[in-house]
Amino acid sequence: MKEYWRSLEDLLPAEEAPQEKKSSVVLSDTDSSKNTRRDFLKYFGFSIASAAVLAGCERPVKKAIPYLIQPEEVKPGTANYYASTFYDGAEMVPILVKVRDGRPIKIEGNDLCQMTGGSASARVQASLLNLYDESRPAQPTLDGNPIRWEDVDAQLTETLTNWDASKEFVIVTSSVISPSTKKLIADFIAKYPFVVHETFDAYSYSALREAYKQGFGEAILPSFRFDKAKLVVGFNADFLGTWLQPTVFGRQYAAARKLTGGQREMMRHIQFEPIMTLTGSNADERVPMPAVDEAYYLAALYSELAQKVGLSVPAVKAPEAIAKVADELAAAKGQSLVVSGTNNIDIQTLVVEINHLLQNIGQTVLVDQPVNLYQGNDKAYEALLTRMESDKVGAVLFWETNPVYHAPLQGRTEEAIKKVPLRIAVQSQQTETALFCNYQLPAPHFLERWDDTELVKGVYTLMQPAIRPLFKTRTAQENLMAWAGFDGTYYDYLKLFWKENIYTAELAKGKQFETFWKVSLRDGIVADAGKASESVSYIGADVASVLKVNSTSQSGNDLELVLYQNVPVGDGTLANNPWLQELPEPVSRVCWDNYVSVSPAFAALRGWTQGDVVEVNGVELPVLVQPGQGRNTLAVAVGYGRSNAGRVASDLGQNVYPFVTLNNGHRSYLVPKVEATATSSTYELAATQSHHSMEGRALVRETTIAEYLENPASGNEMHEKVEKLHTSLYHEHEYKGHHWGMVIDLNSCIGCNACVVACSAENNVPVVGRNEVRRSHEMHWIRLDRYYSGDTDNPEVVRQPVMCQHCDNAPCENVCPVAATNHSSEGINQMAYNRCIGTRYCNNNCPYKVRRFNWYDYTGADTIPNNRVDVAGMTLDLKRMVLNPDVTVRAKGVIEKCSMCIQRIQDKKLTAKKDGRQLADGEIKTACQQTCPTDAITFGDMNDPNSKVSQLLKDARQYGLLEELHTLPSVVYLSKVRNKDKNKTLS
Amino acid sequence: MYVSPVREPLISGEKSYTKVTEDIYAPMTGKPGKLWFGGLTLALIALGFGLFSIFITVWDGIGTWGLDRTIGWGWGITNFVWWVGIGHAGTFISAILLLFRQKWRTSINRSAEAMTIFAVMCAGLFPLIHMGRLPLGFFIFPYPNTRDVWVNFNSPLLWDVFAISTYLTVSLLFWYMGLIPDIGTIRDRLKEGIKKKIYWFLSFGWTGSARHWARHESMSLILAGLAAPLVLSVHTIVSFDFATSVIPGWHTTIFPPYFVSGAVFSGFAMVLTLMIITRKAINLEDYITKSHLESMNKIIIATGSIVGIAYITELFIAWYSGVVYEQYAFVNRAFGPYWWAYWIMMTCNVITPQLFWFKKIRRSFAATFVISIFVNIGMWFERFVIIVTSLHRDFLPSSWSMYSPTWVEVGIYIGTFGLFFTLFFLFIRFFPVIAIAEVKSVLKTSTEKFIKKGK
Amino acid sequence: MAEKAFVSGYYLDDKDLVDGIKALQEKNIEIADVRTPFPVHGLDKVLKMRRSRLPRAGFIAGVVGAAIGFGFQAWVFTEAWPLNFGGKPYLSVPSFIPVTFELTVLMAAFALVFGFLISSKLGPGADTIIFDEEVTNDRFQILLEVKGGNSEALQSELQAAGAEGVKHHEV
Amino acid sequence: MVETLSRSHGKKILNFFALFFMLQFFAGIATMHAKGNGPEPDVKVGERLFYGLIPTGDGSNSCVSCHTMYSADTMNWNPSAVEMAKVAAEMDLATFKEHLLTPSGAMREKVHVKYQLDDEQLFHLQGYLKQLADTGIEDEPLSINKLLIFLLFGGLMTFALVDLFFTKKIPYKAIHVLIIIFGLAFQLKIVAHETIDLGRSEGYMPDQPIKFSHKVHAGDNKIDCLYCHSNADEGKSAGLPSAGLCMNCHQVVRNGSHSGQFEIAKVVDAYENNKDIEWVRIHNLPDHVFFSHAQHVNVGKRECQECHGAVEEMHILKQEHDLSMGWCLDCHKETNVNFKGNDYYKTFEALHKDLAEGVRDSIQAADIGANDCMKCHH
Repeated sequence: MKEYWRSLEDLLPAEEAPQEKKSSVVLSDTDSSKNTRRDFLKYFGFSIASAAVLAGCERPVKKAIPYLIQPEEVKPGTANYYASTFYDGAEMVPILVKVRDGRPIKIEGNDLCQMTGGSASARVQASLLNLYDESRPAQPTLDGNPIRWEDVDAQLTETLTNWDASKEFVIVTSSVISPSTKKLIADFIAKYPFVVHETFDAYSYSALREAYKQGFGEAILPSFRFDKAKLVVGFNADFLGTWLQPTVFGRQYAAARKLTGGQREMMRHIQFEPIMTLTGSNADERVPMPAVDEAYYLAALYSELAQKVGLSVPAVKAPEAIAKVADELAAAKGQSLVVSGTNNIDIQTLVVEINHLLQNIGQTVLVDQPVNLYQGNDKAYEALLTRMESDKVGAVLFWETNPVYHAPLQGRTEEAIKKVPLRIAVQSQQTETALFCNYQLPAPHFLERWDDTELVKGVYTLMQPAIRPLFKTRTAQENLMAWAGFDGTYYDYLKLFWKENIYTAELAKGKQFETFWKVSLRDGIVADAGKASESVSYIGADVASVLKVNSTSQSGNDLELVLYQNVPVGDGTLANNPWLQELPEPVSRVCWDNYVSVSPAFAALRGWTQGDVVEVNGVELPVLVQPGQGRNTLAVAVGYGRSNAGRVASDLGQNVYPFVTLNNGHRSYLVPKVEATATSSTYELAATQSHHSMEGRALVRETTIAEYLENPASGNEMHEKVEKLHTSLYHEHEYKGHHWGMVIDLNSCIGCNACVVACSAENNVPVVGRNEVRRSHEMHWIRLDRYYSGDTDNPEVVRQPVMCQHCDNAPCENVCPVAATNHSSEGINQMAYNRCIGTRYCNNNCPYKVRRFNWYDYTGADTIPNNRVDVAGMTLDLKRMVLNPDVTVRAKGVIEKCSMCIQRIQDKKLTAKKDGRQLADGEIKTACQQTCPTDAITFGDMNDPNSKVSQLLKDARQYGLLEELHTLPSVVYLSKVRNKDKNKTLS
Repeated sequence: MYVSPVREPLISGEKSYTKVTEDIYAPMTGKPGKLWFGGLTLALIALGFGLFSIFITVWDGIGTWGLDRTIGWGWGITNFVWWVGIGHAGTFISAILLLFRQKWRTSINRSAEAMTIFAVMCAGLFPLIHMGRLPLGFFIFPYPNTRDVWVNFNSPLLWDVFAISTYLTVSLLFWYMGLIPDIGTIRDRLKEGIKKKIYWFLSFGWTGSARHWARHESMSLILAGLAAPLVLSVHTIVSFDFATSVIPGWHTTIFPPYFVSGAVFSGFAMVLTLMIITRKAINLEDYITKSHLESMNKIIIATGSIVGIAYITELFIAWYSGVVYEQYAFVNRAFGPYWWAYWIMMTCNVITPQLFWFKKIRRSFAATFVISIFVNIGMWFERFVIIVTSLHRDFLPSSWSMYSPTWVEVGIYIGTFGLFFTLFFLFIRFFPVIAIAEVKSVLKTSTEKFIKKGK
Repeated sequence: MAEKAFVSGYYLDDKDLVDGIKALQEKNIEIADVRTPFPVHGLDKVLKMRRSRLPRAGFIAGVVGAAIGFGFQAWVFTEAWPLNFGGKPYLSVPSFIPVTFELTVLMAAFALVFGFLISSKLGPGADTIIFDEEVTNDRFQILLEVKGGNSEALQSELQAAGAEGVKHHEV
Repeated sequence: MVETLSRSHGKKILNFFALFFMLQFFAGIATMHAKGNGPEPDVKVGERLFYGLIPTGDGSNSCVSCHTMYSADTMNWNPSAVEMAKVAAEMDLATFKEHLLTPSGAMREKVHVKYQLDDEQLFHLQGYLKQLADTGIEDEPLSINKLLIFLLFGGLMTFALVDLFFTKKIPYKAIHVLIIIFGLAFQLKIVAHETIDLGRSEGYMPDQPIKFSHKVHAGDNKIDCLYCHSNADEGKSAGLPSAGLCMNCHQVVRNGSHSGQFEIAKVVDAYENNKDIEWVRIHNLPDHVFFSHAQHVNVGKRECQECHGAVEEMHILKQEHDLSMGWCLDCHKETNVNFKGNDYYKTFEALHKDLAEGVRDSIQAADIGANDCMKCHH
């Protein structure tokens, strides 16, 4: 740590170096009047710096440097958790930040949040690594030259004071969900009336809001309740992966489909989509649909449903599947939900009207609880561009927004920006837009600053810093305050705002504000039921004209191109993140690149195979053959091809945002007609899975709901057979205390990959980079196997999280010559890294192939110099700050694998011992379990008959993976159930 | 001793004891030829390349090899098993054939044993360098330490450590004890000088005393008795590396006999390859004759047929077991992405040796030379097939992957050839290639014409 | 001053040698040593050599090796640190067999080889005396110790017993 | 091993020479530099004064006899030469004179009163001290005994071998054999010890920046260990007390019973001027070992002394045990668990049954998995 601070100081220009230079470890605060509660974080306490390695083999002298004044909350070596909020302009999730010795080392969901229940998506957790990103802007610059904050303030204050009122000063933000920031912007506008606030979302949902404006008079985004639905029909909406609030929806979705705890009913999910999304792969029935026909399909559906209720609407001839779905939907009135993810006003209007027809409004679509996300309006954005083009804008400030990358609109954005005389970028990460800006003002990472949010009316969360800013950064709010001449810090402003606007008598429950504030800060979340609902009423849109326009199929022989967000990278905002880039896309299982996915039939027609590079409207991309994709559909993920995002994101894939055009004023992520031609080159994609069939093996066992209700063990008949056959010469070992076990409900798992990032963060799993993944050297301790079955044009998909199964008869343990892996008295398959000599025999003999070998020095733990393989800067001192000090950083040449988060087990056991009580069931949560949005993973003591694990083990659906080998795995799966019936199939 | 009159002589030409001494001593005298120097240089270059590859492996990591998360062993262990297999011929010839009193072993046992030792040295290299943390390799020895940690005696790899090191030690002892009288012979042919001193030192002061001979014979016999099961145990234990595992294609009870016969098969082939060249190069045609060739080829037919039956048995058992994983593993071998390796193995190991049923072929040096090389290629592929094709597609299709070696792995393999031939070239230059005393002891009964010197 | 003196006579054939020995033995002449280029079968009987004790040494060493091998493994897994490997019992006897076997063979082999070297007083730098360098080539040599200056007599006896050449040696 | 030994010592020797030449060089520069600016102190004279080679007054001790150059293995309470030199280097000559000749503090008064130094001598002396403050002391002297012994045995064995096979001067082979066996055994022993010592540091007692005595604090003044190392009860590490905690007492206590004001002043200085105190860590475990004090102190109710030795009797803290893994395991095998006193252990029903039925009378830590690998190696 000591070295780290030094190197940072070296990075900064001399006059900006922290004044605490002399005291490198204990950073003292010289201005006590500005003390904040988080100030202790600057005390980098009890840092043990290893210094002065002596000659030869002699032991280095290690220094131990205590605090000068020890803050009372800090116990060396004990982690603190602080409640905060993740918000990157798209998803918002209340979080807990785990801080060890002053360093945030993990993000977990805040379990006080009703919507997420303590879960967090992969991106939310991975955003931690952006904090330690060496590419972050660290220094304010003016036209590329470093400048001091005081000068920035002086110059801009002067500019603002002497402003020509005929021109606008535009602030472009992403959707502001912070009430206090909103007020601050309003205050700023009050001070400088020529200031205009515009909202720009990286990925646009503006058609959705406009559809509600047409239908309900207000451009709202309603709350969706998948858990209240019995039938969900999705149209091109990846609501489990990327659409709106995937973490929340994933949780609702799984809750409605679980069959544990006595639940016998299961939501049915039908998905119409042109490409195979994560959501579609989870659907009970999935119908490939040409993207250009989505409006036609919905028009047909509307028409069918309208006719059923006796409305007279223009008839639209429905495809067979739509007619059947209409019947099902009609039968589930008020308990169904139709959603579409397409940013098209016709489509969204139809969806609103269909939900209205189905009486879902108020049931599964809560228009009275609008969500404040995605407030951007593409029409307003276009209007802004027009004003910029016509020289009406004198200055533009991009507040954590990147329109040059996200909405280039055929270069229009870029040209418009160039016409604005003064351009300012406030950014916590490098952006393409900043390249066009005069002032580039670095902003802190969200873990370094204060803020609040109001996602749904009356639900407030706080964002609080978990570390002192690593660089000389300042929040956008503080910039505005400085330029407007407001007193105090943004923290003061925020607190005052809360005192005046949020602190109410009901919420206070008799507490003083300070107490209320502290409690809110501790919990991170405050729900004010009094403010919860808003009333809007149905006014109805002009459906007839929409139906008329879309009454026929548009699909022909033309190739269409669908631009979509994939699960790891999303809209590309967090692209400069090694954890996310290394995360395999859940459907294709490819990482580190985007690609053009094509249907098997089309690939066969053109003679393309995976890795052939093709040119799609001038962009060269490798091909990935994707079963289940529409016949004439091509698809490419957005979020890649960043030209100015930092070291990791550069040179990854191609940027396809330039294909985005405005359609009816909304950004359209569909190109109806493209040309695709083969090139002579090939490109190897980094795929973590190359074989996609289960080969008829009983790995993922599944059944249908009807069969399940008849016989809970259906699909899992093999389990009983195998159990009967098991005999052993040896007695089983007795586990006298705990016997840890894990149950994974395959019916709940949606394959969102959040567990993979949680595991990587918790266990210091190395990032290996694209080339190493190509060589199948990826290191993830948990992986989500995905298998296709059936028709290649529309296969069924199953997936299975696989980590070390902690077999009681573990084949790996027998073969290690040096006893580096053996079984603990608590049933854990232990791996002593420091004993391992790296024969890889255990890995060979592992039937589950869950052991990972450190092929190279990925983490800088090796003693041999100059041999690191580190494409993502993970061995930099800065990024190493993310390492969990409770887990050994593995050296080159050793095997590693899932330890069932032994450090968490040990920690909770110690707590129980200190309290002199028995360990409670559910007290220990593994990292993967903790973050799982669907609660698919349960961990506990199999020796405790009352534990949840023991209860689940009685489920007839339970089986061990490859149980016929008699490895006695401690990880047990519950078979998957599909809500599918012979009488009900769509095709 | 009674010798069947129908047996043809093992040694051709008119030989006396002195002639034997002279013939075998001849290659060690004078300046070595260009061929020898050229061969040694080539071998040293190969060795150097191998050492460089090993350096790269240790410095940069096993990542320089073509292995991955699914395939933990590739060329490294393939080469290990192959070399160990080759290292079976020598001790098999000296020990088991000694026990069976096969006289034809006398002409070939010395060089075969030397070959055994060199091959085992090459083999022993691989388990070491395939470790991710070679500097900590000493962990595999059960030595007392302040950690109180011992080793895992359940691990076949640990058994390997004991088996290979015991085998190397015992083979070395056996070989050297056999060499002592012959070193004595060489020593006595040398004129006074440093060379003579060195050979004196190496000969352990051998005098040829009848008492010594008696003890020597008794020791050799018991050592042979010990070495015979040892030979069988070594490849049995190597086969345990695979047989005790759970991987389909490895988890097979017939592995021990199948591996041992495979080992003898490949070992004999290698001996033949080398001997056919050596006898020509250093004029030992009289001592290594067609009848030797035929005897060895007969063993090749026998062991080759055992191997062939084992292959077929494997297929049958896989089908008969009804286990999908087993069945798939064998279908995948024959028709999966590595089908070519399987069919190379089948052709070279099962079909080619059957040609030895023809007397003409089994008595032809040229044909034997070609076939012996085929057998060695085939046996290498057998190990490759067992290791790589079993691993690359095991239980979970999600983890299936493909393997191809990198230049580093190839380099190490070439390096072991360098090591092997460097040692072999040094051996033929400094030690008698044929067991002089043993040949003399059978000279009367096995020679075309025995002449007594002086009379 | 020589400490000892020997008379040697050589033959060119092992049969002649055996005959010669028999002839000498009939005359009760003590034969000090017989040296041959290769082991001559039947010589041990003719010379009435004691049966070698090497097999016994080898056997004992083998038994000791087996005991150490098995005992050590059992001690490590049950006493020193019992560890659970793959659900096997601590004392998993089948697993111990290979190492036990290898140690048995190793110890026995060592005992045999070193037994042989020690009992024959052979070894690196052993100071044995070579009377005739042709012994390792084609001569079968009989050595008679000269006790009390009767060298000439012994030489003639040897010649009488068919030796091709006779020589006197002093050490 | 021979190689490593010789290499590390070779390096040391090199370092020694490098340091020596650098010293000369800097001294040269200093001299040249000083020549331009009036009188410059004669460092040699200063050094002689310091070592008492030039009389400093009747019955006075040489400076170095109290302010030693090398660390001692028993506590020398006086400031070391370098520490003192650093203080002296900051002073002007008058202050230096006052400090030296008319000192405050009981101990100094008693000793320094005998000094009779004139201004010129003081000037030279301070000059020397300034130089000492700049350069510090060179590395501790080389210790090559073990290497010599090792090589000696190597030579002996080589001789024995040569004689055994070639020269044959010694008539009895047993002597050769004995020499070789003995030599080999001894060499092995040295190698083994050195190798084990690579990771162990039993008996480690480095100099600390402040002459803090655990005997004075924990022994004489009976301060509870947990008063300063309070985290031992709660967390993984025992924690070092912050300077602020020291000041709880040392706000008042400014005069040490042995060291006078000098050492305590360092704490006060650190506290008041925001300076780190860089203690040298004594008890080190490798990075792959996770040890929890709370488990042992709070739950296991172990006395600190069981692992750290009789700290309350140590002026200079010393690592008492080797902290090897074997040492941990052995203790786990022998240490009884407070099985009935802590409800956590109710989980171990089978063992409780054994206790109740008298099958066994106590449960040791190892019985409930204390020796599982992953208890310490996560």
